[in-house]
Amino acid sequence: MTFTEKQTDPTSEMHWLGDMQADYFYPNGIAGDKFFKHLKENDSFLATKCKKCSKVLFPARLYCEDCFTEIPGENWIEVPASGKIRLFTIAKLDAHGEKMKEPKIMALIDIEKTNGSILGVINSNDYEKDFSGVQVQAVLRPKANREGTLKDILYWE
Amino acid sequence: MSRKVCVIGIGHTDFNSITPGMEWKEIMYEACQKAYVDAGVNPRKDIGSFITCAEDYWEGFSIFDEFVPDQVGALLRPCCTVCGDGLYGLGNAYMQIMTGYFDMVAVEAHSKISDLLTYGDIMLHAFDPRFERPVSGPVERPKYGGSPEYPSESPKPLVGRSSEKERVHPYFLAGLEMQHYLKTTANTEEQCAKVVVKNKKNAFFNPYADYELNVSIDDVMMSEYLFKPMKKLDISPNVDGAVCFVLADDKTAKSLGIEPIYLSGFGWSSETPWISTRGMDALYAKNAAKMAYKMANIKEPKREIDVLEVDDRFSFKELQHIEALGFARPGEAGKLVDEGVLEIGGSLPTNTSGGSLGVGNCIEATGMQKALEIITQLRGHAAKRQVKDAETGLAQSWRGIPSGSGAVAIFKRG
Amino acid sequence: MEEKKKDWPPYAPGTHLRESDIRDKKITYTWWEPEVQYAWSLGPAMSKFLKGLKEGKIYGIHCKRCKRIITPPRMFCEYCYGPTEEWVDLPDTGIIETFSISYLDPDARRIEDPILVGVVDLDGTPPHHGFMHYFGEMTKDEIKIGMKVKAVWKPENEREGSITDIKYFKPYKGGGD
Amino acid sequence: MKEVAVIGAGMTLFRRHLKETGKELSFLATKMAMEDAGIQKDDIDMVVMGSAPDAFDGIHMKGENLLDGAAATNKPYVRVFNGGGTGVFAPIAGWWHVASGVADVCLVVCEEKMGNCYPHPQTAFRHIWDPILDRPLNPNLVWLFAMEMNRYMTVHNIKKEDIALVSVKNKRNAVGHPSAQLADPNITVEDVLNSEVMAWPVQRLDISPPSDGAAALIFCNKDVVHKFTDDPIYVAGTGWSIDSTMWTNRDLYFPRYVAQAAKMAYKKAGILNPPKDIDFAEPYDPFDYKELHHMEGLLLCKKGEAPILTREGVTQRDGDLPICPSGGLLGVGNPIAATMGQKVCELYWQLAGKAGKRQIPGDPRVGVGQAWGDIMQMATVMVLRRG
Repeated sequence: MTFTEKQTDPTSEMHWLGDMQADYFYPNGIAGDKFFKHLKENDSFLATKCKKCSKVLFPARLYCEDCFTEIPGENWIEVPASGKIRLFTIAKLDAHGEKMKEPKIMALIDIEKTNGSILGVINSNDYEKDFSGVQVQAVLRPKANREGTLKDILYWE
Repeated sequence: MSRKVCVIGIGHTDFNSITPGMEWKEIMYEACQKAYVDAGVNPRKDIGSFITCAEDYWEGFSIFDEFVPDQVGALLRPCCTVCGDGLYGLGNAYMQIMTGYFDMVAVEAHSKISDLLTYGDIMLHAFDPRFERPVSGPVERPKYGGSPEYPSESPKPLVGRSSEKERVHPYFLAGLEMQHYLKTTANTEEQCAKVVVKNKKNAFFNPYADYELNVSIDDVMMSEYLFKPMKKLDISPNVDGAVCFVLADDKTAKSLGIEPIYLSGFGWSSETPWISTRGMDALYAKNAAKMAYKMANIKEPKREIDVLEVDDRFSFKELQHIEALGFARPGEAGKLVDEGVLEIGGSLPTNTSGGSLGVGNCIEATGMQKALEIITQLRGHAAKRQVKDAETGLAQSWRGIPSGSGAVAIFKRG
Repeated sequence: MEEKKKDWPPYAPGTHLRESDIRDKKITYTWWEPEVQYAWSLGPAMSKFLKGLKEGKIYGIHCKRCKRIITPPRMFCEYCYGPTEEWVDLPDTGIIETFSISYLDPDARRIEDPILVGVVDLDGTPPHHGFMHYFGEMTKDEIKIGMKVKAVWKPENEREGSITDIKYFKPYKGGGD
Repeated sequence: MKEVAVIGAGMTLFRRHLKETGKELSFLATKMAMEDAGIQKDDIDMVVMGSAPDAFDGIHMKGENLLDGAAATNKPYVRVFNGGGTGVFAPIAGWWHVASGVADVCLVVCEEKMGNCYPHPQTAFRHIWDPILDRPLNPNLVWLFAMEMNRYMTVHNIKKEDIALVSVKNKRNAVGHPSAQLADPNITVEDVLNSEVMAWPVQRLDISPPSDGAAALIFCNKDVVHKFTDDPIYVAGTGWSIDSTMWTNRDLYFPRYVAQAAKMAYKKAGILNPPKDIDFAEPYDPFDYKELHHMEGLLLCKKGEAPILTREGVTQRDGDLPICPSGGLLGVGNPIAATMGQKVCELYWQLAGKAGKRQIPGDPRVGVGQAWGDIMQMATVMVLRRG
C-alpha cells in the first residue's frame, strides 16, 4: 500500500467531467493551397516531381522529404483523378466504437502516374467483393460547391 | 572509462480496464514508489533526473508536464516529458546518464486512458488534417458559420456524445495495414488468430494482466470482422496502468549492492508520417533494431536473444515485427507460430507477459510494460511463465495508429 | 575570418497571412472540430475535498514528516514523498496572497465588468498555501494584497461538490461575522 | 562526456498566421540551418523535435506529423516537451544526444502554429489549468501572470513604469530582426502604460503576441566539428528544474526553480560569479515583468534589483549586461517552442558575430539563454561560450 487510505465506497464521488474542446483552422499550406485551388477549378489532381530522385510525390509537396530539397514550380504536374485500389477494408465502427448504420469501405488508392496514394471511401455496398486492383475514379462535388478541401472528393467508384 | 547503464529498480501498478478509485497522479505515485523501494533509493535525495512519457490529448491537459513533478518525486529537480512511448524515455535516460550529469534517472510511463471518453476521435486527431483526416467523416464547422472570424460566444462544452457525427473509427488504418501484410506475405488469418490464442493464454500466468482469455483458434476466427480482415479479437483492448524504472550507471548499481541488468542497446526510428507514401512494412522496427543491435553488439539476434516482447496491439503486428526484427525471413513468422516456437517453452518465447493482447493496450506505457516483462524474466521472477536461463531480452514497441515510429531496447543480465 | 562576419539570418522565410486573406478566402483551408471529452477519476483526496465543499467545509491534510497542512489536499507530500494522513477541517478565512483585475474572458474576449480573482492564503495552513478564487463585495480600488477575506458559500441546496460551491471571498474584519 | 558545438541555426518569420503548414515551416527553418552549417540530410544522425501543446496545432501526437519537415524520415527522432520551457529544453535534449556519444550530429527543430486554434489560442490555454480546481472558475491564462506580476510588484515595491521599460527596450531591440512581428522603433513607456488593461496589472503592450513560426539548430560532436567550422561555439552547461504542480502552494515573488536550474548550468559551465562571468543573457520574456523576474532567477542580480538595472540602462544592447538583444518574445513574437530562435539561436548568432544589426558591441564570449514553462514551474537554462 502506498497511501494511508484509498477509495472504498463505490457510491462516492468518482469522476469529474471536462473537455479540451476547440475548433481548428488549418491553412492548407503552400503546396496544399495550390493543390486544392487546382482541384476547385479542375477535375484532376496535382503532383510534384522531385528533381533529385525523380519520384512523383502525391499529394503535391513543397519539398521531397527523402532528398530534403525544395521542389521548383516547373516540376508540378497534372495527374488524372483516378487510380487503382491498393488496399481496402470494410469498417463497421464509428469513432465512438459503436456500429455505424452502414459499413464503409475505406481504401488506399494508388494514383495514376505517381508514386503516391490517397485514402478514400468507395461508393459501394457490395461487402463481399475483393476490390484490390480495381480501377476507380474520383467523384467530385459540382464545381460551384467546391470549397478547396479534401471534402471536395465525395467518394470513389 | 566508459559508463554502462543498468536498470536497478522496477515498479508497476496492476493493469485494469478502469481505475475509478485513483487519480492519474495516484497511479503514477504508486508505480514510482514501488520502483524506488525496489531499488532501495530515496527519490528526493538520490535520483538526479526524471522523465515521463506522455501525450497531452491522452491525458486531457494542454500541458501534461505540469501535472507530473509532485507524484514522481521531482520537486525542484530536473524533470521532463518525452512525447513518446516508454522506451523512448529509457533511451533518453540512457543518454542523460552517459553525459555524466546524472548517476541515476527515473523513467515513468502510464496509461490513464479510461479518463478519455472519446478515444477514437482523439486518434483521428493524429491524422494529417488536410489530406487524411477529412476522409473519416463530417468536418464540422457549424459553430462559427464557416469563417474564421472572432465569434461572440465561447464554444459550449459538449455534454455527452454527439451521435450525428458519424466518423469512421481510426482503426480502419490497421485494417488496411493488415490486408497489406497478409497480401504481401504468405501468412494467414489463422496464424494471426494463433497469436491471439497464445498471448491471451500467456496472460493467465501473469498476475497483473487484465485480458487473459481461454479461447481457441476457432473462437478467434469466428469473432466478428470489424475492419475486414481484422476481427474483434485481433484488436487489443485498452487498459490503465503505470510503470516506473530506475536506471543508474554500473558503479552506482554496484555501490547499492544490486545485481545489475544492463540496458545494452536501444534504438528508435520514424518512418514518413504520410500514409500515402509509407511502405507499411514496419521499416521503423527494422531501422530501430539495426541501431540497437549495433549498440549491443549483437550479430545474430536469433541465437543471442532468449526472450522477446514485441508490439502486438493488433495480432498481425506481432508477426510483422518478428520479421522486421530479423527473427524470421519476411513472410515466415507465421511458420514460427505454427511450430510453437513463440510459446513460453519454445526456442523464441515471445510476449510471455501476454503482450498487449493479453495485458491490454497501455498506450504510451506499452513499451515499458514490455521492458518490465523482460526485466522480470531476466531476474528470474516470472514464476510460471519463466523462460529458462534467460540472459538477454528484447523489448520493442510501436507508437500506434497512425504513426510509423517505434523503439527497441535490449537488456542483458550482468 | 571573413565568412564569420556574415549577417545571419540573411532573411526569414515564411509567408505572412493577414486576417483579410483568410476572410476574403484568398487561401484554402480545412476546418476540424474534434470531440475531446474526459471523465477524470477523482482519487480519495480530491473526492474528500469536493465532498467537503458540498458540506461547506474546506479540508486540508497533514504531512506529519514535514509538519505541513496542505490544501488542496493530496495523498502524498511533494517535499518528502511520503504519504499524507489525518484530515483537518480548515477555517474558511484567509488573506489575499495576490490578485488580478481581469477584463478578459477565457477566450480572450473583452468584458465590461472586471473580474476580481486571486489566490487566497488560507488560515490554518503554512504561509502561501491556498487556492485560486474570485473576490466579491469589494471594488477594484479597495482590493489589496494582505487583505483579510472570508468565503461566501452558495446556499446548501445549490452546492454540487465543486470549487464553485464557494461563490467568492469577501472582506472580513474578524470576530463573529 | 563529449563536448558539444553549435554549427548552424535557422529561423522563419514569426507572424500571427503563416500560410505554411507546420511541416513546411519546419522544412524552411531546417533548410536554413543546414545551409548555415553546410550539411546535407545524410550528415544528420538524429533529430529532436520541440513543440509545445498539441492543442495549438490541433494535431494529436503532432511530433509524428511534423517529422518529415524536420529531415527525420527514417531517422531516430524524438519529441520532448515541457510547455513554454521547450524552446530551451529541445536544444538541451539535442545536447544530450551528442554529449552522450550516441549521435555525432543532431538536429533540433522547434515549431509552433498557434494560429490554428480557434476561437483564440487562449482557448487551448484554458486546458492547462487543473480541471477540478481551476477550470470551473473559467480562468484565462493572463490571470496567472497578472497574479504573479502583482505579487512580484508588491513584495519589491516596483512601479509599473520600470516594468514598461522592458517592453520598450525589447520592441526597439527587435528592429532589424528579420523575423520580428512587433518591432517598433518609436515605442515609449507612455504607450505601454496607456495600452488597454487586459488583467491588471497586465496591459496589452506588456504581453508578447501569439505567433506561428519555427526555428532549427544543429549540434555536433567536438571531435568532428573541424569538418564544418573553424570557429565553433560550445555548449558550456545546461540545467533544468521543475517546481510543484500546486502553484497556489508557493510564494510567486521569486522563481526558485529558475535559480535551481541556473545553479546546475553554472556549475557545469564553471561560472562562479554570474553577473561578471556572463556577457549577455536571453531570459524568457513573454511578459515584460518576466524578464526582470528571470534575471533575478538566473542570479544575474539580487532579488528586486532587476528593475533598477533596467532603469539605469545596464540591460540595453550597449550596456554592461545586455538582456534580450534579439528583441525577445515581446519584440520578435512568441511561438512558444519556436522561441528557441531568440533564446538559443540568438546566443549562437551573437557569439559567432553573425547577428548583423543586432550585434552586441565588445566581443561577447559567454551567453545564457533561458525559457520557462508549464504553470509557472519549469525552467530550462543553457549556457553557450565561444572557443
